[in-house]
Amino acid sequence: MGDTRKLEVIVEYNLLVNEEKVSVEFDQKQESLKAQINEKFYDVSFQRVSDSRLHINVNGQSLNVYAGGDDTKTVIINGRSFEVSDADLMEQNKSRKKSMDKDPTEVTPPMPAVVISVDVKEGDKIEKGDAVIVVSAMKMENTLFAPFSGTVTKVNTKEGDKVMPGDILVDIEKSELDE
Amino acid sequence: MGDTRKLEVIVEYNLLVNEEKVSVEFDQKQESLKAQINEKFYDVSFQRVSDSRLHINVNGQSLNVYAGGDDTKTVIINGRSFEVSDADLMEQNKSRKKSMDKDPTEVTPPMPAVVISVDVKEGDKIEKGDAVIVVSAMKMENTLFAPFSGTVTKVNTKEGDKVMPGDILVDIEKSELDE
Amino acid sequence: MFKKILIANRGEIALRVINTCKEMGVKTVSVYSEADDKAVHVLNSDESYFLGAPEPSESYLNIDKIIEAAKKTGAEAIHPGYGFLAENSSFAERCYAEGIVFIGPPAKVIDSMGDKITSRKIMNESGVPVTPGLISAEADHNVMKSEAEKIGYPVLIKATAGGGGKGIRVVNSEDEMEQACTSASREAANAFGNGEIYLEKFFTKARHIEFQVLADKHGNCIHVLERECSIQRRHQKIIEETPSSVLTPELREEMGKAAVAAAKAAGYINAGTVEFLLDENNNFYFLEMNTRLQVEHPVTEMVTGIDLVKKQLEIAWGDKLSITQNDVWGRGHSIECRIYAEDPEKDFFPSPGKITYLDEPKGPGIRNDCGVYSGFEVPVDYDPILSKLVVHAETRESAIDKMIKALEEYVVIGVKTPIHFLIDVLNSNPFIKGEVYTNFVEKHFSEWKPTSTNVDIAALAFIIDGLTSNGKAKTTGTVDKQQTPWETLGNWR
Amino acid sequence: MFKKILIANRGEIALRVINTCKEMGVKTVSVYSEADDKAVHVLNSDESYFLGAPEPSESYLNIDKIIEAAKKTGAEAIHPGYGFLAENSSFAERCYAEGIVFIGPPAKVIDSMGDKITSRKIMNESGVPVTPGLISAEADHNVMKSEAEKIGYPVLIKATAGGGGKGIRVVNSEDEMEQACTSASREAANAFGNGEIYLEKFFTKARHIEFQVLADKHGNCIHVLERECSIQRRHQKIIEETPSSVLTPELREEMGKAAVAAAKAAGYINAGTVEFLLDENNNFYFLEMNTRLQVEHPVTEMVTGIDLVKKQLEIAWGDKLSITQNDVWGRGHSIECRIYAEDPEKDFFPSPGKITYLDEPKGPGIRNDCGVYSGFEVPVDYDPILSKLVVHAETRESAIDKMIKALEEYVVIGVKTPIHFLIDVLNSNPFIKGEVYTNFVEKHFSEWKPTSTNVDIAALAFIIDGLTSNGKAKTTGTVDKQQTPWETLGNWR
Repeated sequence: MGDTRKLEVIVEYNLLVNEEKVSVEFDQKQESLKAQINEKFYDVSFQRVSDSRLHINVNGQSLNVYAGGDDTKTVIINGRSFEVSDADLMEQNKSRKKSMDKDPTEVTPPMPAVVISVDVKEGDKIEKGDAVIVVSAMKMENTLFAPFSGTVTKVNTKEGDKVMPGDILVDIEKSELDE
Repeated sequence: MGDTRKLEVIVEYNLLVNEEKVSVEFDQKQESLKAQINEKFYDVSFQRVSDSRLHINVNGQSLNVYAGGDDTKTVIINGRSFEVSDADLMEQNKSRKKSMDKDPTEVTPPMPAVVISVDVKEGDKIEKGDAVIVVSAMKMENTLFAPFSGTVTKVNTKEGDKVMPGDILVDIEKSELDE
Repeated sequence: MFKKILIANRGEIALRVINTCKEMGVKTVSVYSEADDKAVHVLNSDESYFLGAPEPSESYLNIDKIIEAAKKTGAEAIHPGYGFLAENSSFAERCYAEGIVFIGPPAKVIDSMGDKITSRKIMNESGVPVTPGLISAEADHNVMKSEAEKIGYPVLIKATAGGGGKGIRVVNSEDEMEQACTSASREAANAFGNGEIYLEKFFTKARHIEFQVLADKHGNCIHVLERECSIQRRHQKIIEETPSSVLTPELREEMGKAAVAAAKAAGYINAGTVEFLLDENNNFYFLEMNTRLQVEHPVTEMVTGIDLVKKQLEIAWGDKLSITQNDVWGRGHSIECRIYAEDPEKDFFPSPGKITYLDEPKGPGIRNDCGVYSGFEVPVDYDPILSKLVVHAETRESAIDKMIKALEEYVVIGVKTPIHFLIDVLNSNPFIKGEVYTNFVEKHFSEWKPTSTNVDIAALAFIIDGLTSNGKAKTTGTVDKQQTPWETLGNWR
Repeated sequence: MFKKILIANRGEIALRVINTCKEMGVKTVSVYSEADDKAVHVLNSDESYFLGAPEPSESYLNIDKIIEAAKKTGAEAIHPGYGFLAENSSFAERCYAEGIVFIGPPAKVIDSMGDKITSRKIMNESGVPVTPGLISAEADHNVMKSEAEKIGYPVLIKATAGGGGKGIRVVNSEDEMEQACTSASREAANAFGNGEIYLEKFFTKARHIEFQVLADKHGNCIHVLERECSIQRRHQKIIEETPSSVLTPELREEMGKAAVAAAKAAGYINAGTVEFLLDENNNFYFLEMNTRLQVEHPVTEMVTGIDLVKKQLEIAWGDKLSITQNDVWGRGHSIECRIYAEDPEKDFFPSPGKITYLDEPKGPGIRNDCGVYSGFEVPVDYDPILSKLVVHAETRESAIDKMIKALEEYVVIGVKTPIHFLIDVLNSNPFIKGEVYTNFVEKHFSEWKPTSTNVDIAALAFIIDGLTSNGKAKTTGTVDKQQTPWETLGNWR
């Protein structure tokens, strides 16, 4: 079995599977491939069944896998869902996203939602953790809190507005104390 | 209601629905149209649900219709299937097909099939109606008969062959008598 | 029988009603909001009527518009489904005033049962045991606190109106009381238009067991067995089953009789549900009565062979119940899992979006009451239920196996679902042993994370999907055998 | 229980077995031919094993290859489904010799029951009435003719082997005899590898009623009620139901006892079916015994709640039957329609091809045992069954309504199907009245043509599909509102 376990044309992928790093080395031959992940070897054959469905055979076991999405794909195997992306590709795009990732201090809804109540107005002084806005999605309420203490400089929304993740609903100027 | 029943921009289609001629005059406005077929008026609104599925509302009645195919489409409404084509378009293409349509005298299978037995050989004299070839599709036998009397000039198939509609399985030279 | 009815609801439950109507030869009228012009209920009814903007107040909660829709389309009756106007007595009243049959109980019954306080009183008087707690609504936090002191923490703050897990808070100690009352009251006001709340004992280890009842206009009332609905998250049921694994035939009979007594005491007509808490010592307490078709009604249909929607229509039409208590018996075991658009890793937070791919499980004994399809955009405006997956098998053990298989074959791409979580629950020892209490999720699954099996396979699938994606957009893709990794991979070395 | 079994079949029945195996925790091995590398049984089993070319002799009928597959994959048992090797005693024998469990009766029982002549003799001897006709195979047309003269025309020429409507011819008069014998014999030889034929009385107005039986290895044998299978075309069942509308409880008991007696006389083990003809005077005659799972087994499962495949595995494993005759009772009514790839306008001629679009009916009480999917190419090499649509409802009337609704929602594009025809049959007076005899299709539907309702709508749909086809290839199309007819129509004036 030794020889069959040597990969000939090696392609390497660094993937993120549910935030876990997975490095895959593999060698493709038409509708099959041999791969190595960490210390494990995989003999895989595959065929596409439809746009979202693949039928694969991994070390003799037959599996239906479903994949959808663009850069980050949702992969579903036996009812279990994985978010998979190409870590190297993500690395390249990271700089763009940095500003957002770095500063988790905005008042923005975690999902598309409707504004139920705005509990602050321009000029209000607020403490970190104060309730600022209540949004509702699919009938479930979610309170957005002040990420730091400061003064409300602008309210960008009103009751009944539909809002999206990334929308900054309230601008807050940090108070000196907090820094 | 008089006014609403006047079509403004009239487009006319001559269709074949299950071999029945249907002339449609209509006037489209975005996602709705008004149509006249014979003496009947139709107020129709519609939206596409998926590649093969439309949801239409005809004179207030809501219907799911499914359509697939290219020139001749299969249209399915409430479990009932219709073959629909554009009669004018078909007319244009007719000349091409004429030779085939005009001469329904070939030994060809009605559907993709496998040859079970060849009951004639080159040089055989045969009578109109003689069994010439037996084909089988999905385990059902179908005997192909001689379309006229004559002499077998060539057998183009053998037992076990997969054959398609249009394949001429046996060439027959018409006998003088028959003409 | 009615010639035409209107369904004042949307999604899976509207489709459920349409299905039975089609079989009965009853024409259906759907109503819909702007967000729902391609929703399943619109696509499958005989007619549909546009209500307005997505906001419930402009559409599914708008009584005037719905009555107008019924009048314009000539619908003789209205089926309210569950949620929205199903337990709104003004709506039932209005239907009556307009000469339209409301497929449900009389308005005054909705009122008395919808108000948890009134219903607690009625049950008390007719000898049905109720949970310890207040018998009147209370706005004063201090009264709440002293009552809680009396019966002991933890307690539940509950909206007197509504249901569906909204307007409910568990309070573990005095200092949590004030915020809980405020937030429960506001949520209730938003959801039901009524912010009144009260307090009752919170049982940390109890089962939620409910009985389906059917009552006609001629004084006949029967129960149609129980449902075990203890597995809840955020006070909303997610797994239901029947029969309950702890009900002996004697206890079933006793509780069934109590359920019928409760329905009779309430003057109930049509299909309803009497909810009980069953404590560890097999004492049961009346919790509330739901005056409508229940989300989880399919499990009852699976084991009894009775079409509950058909019964609703027959009762509303004025028919006598065609079955007696003796005709009701269960066969086998049925389980329902609710498939929501939600993220089980993030406290089941809703996850609206477009369903880009959907593959429903199929096979003998599998039923999926589904309100969405591939390509449907799940609106942000309504409850996030996608479907109810239901199985029926000879035994509880087989039903669990069948449900796990069905969940494993259920594919939803585009929104998050709790499918993975549900598989783990069904596979868990406490569930298999039937040790299901209302604190089940908190106790056994509060720290739930997806298992990491098949991570390698997921990585391989990602790669293979990329390698073969040229084949996409054909109905069935085929792999281009000419391709080499060099041509197809964007990121090799 | 077995850890792993092989399924020596394809399509819907292989998937049916896989479904039960998954629920039982039994691993499955599929076998497949070149034509089936994307067939449902391959996609859904735990492992699959390639057999060879599409021709059945190279694949699903190739005993050596199938045994090899079982050995290489470590399968302990083989489920044969129906058709192919299901009633091949050499195959059962070979399994036994190789130490593999054949999930079915012993080889000698297959032999005696598979040979219609031997089975007629056995039943005769054990007091089960058989149809008038020959008790031995006959190759001489003249003997056939004289026997036909004796019992009177019409008669049936029947292959002594096989089933499924193959190798059967009705002979109405002497001059048809010769061709009928030749063609029946050849068809039988091709289908079953045995061209022997015999003759029996053809009842022009009779019902085909069969009883499901279950027998374990410990001498226990029960029947699991009847199926009414009179609606046939080309001697193959297309609509089956249970219960039969003509069986009184007394007649059911009498025929059930005869079925059990027949199974016992045959030394039967596992699931089997005893077929009877029931004439107009309620006399019944043994027709044949099918020594395998029946195509129409789902209707029995729907009304009895019993998983017959599970029972087959349990019996093959050596378990005692877990139920007695008293545990068997039906609830409600179930109907099955077979959906073939065939053209009902052209004498049900097969219509292979690629399924370009498939939408299966769904809803409470609807089961579709389906062997195809959107994008699947239906092979020309095998039986043209696509799926078996099954419904279950409280009464026969409701079941008919449910089936009509389900058929109306069943969409298949790419191959012809009898869906339209089936709707018309279910809507017909003789069917509704239960006047179903084996000549039903000939008598009432021989001149069937599609109805012309909705022709105008079909024309409009054709036009609208063209107008909106720009929206295709998106998951949900939207209409481009900029378009005018001038831009989108190829043929206006």
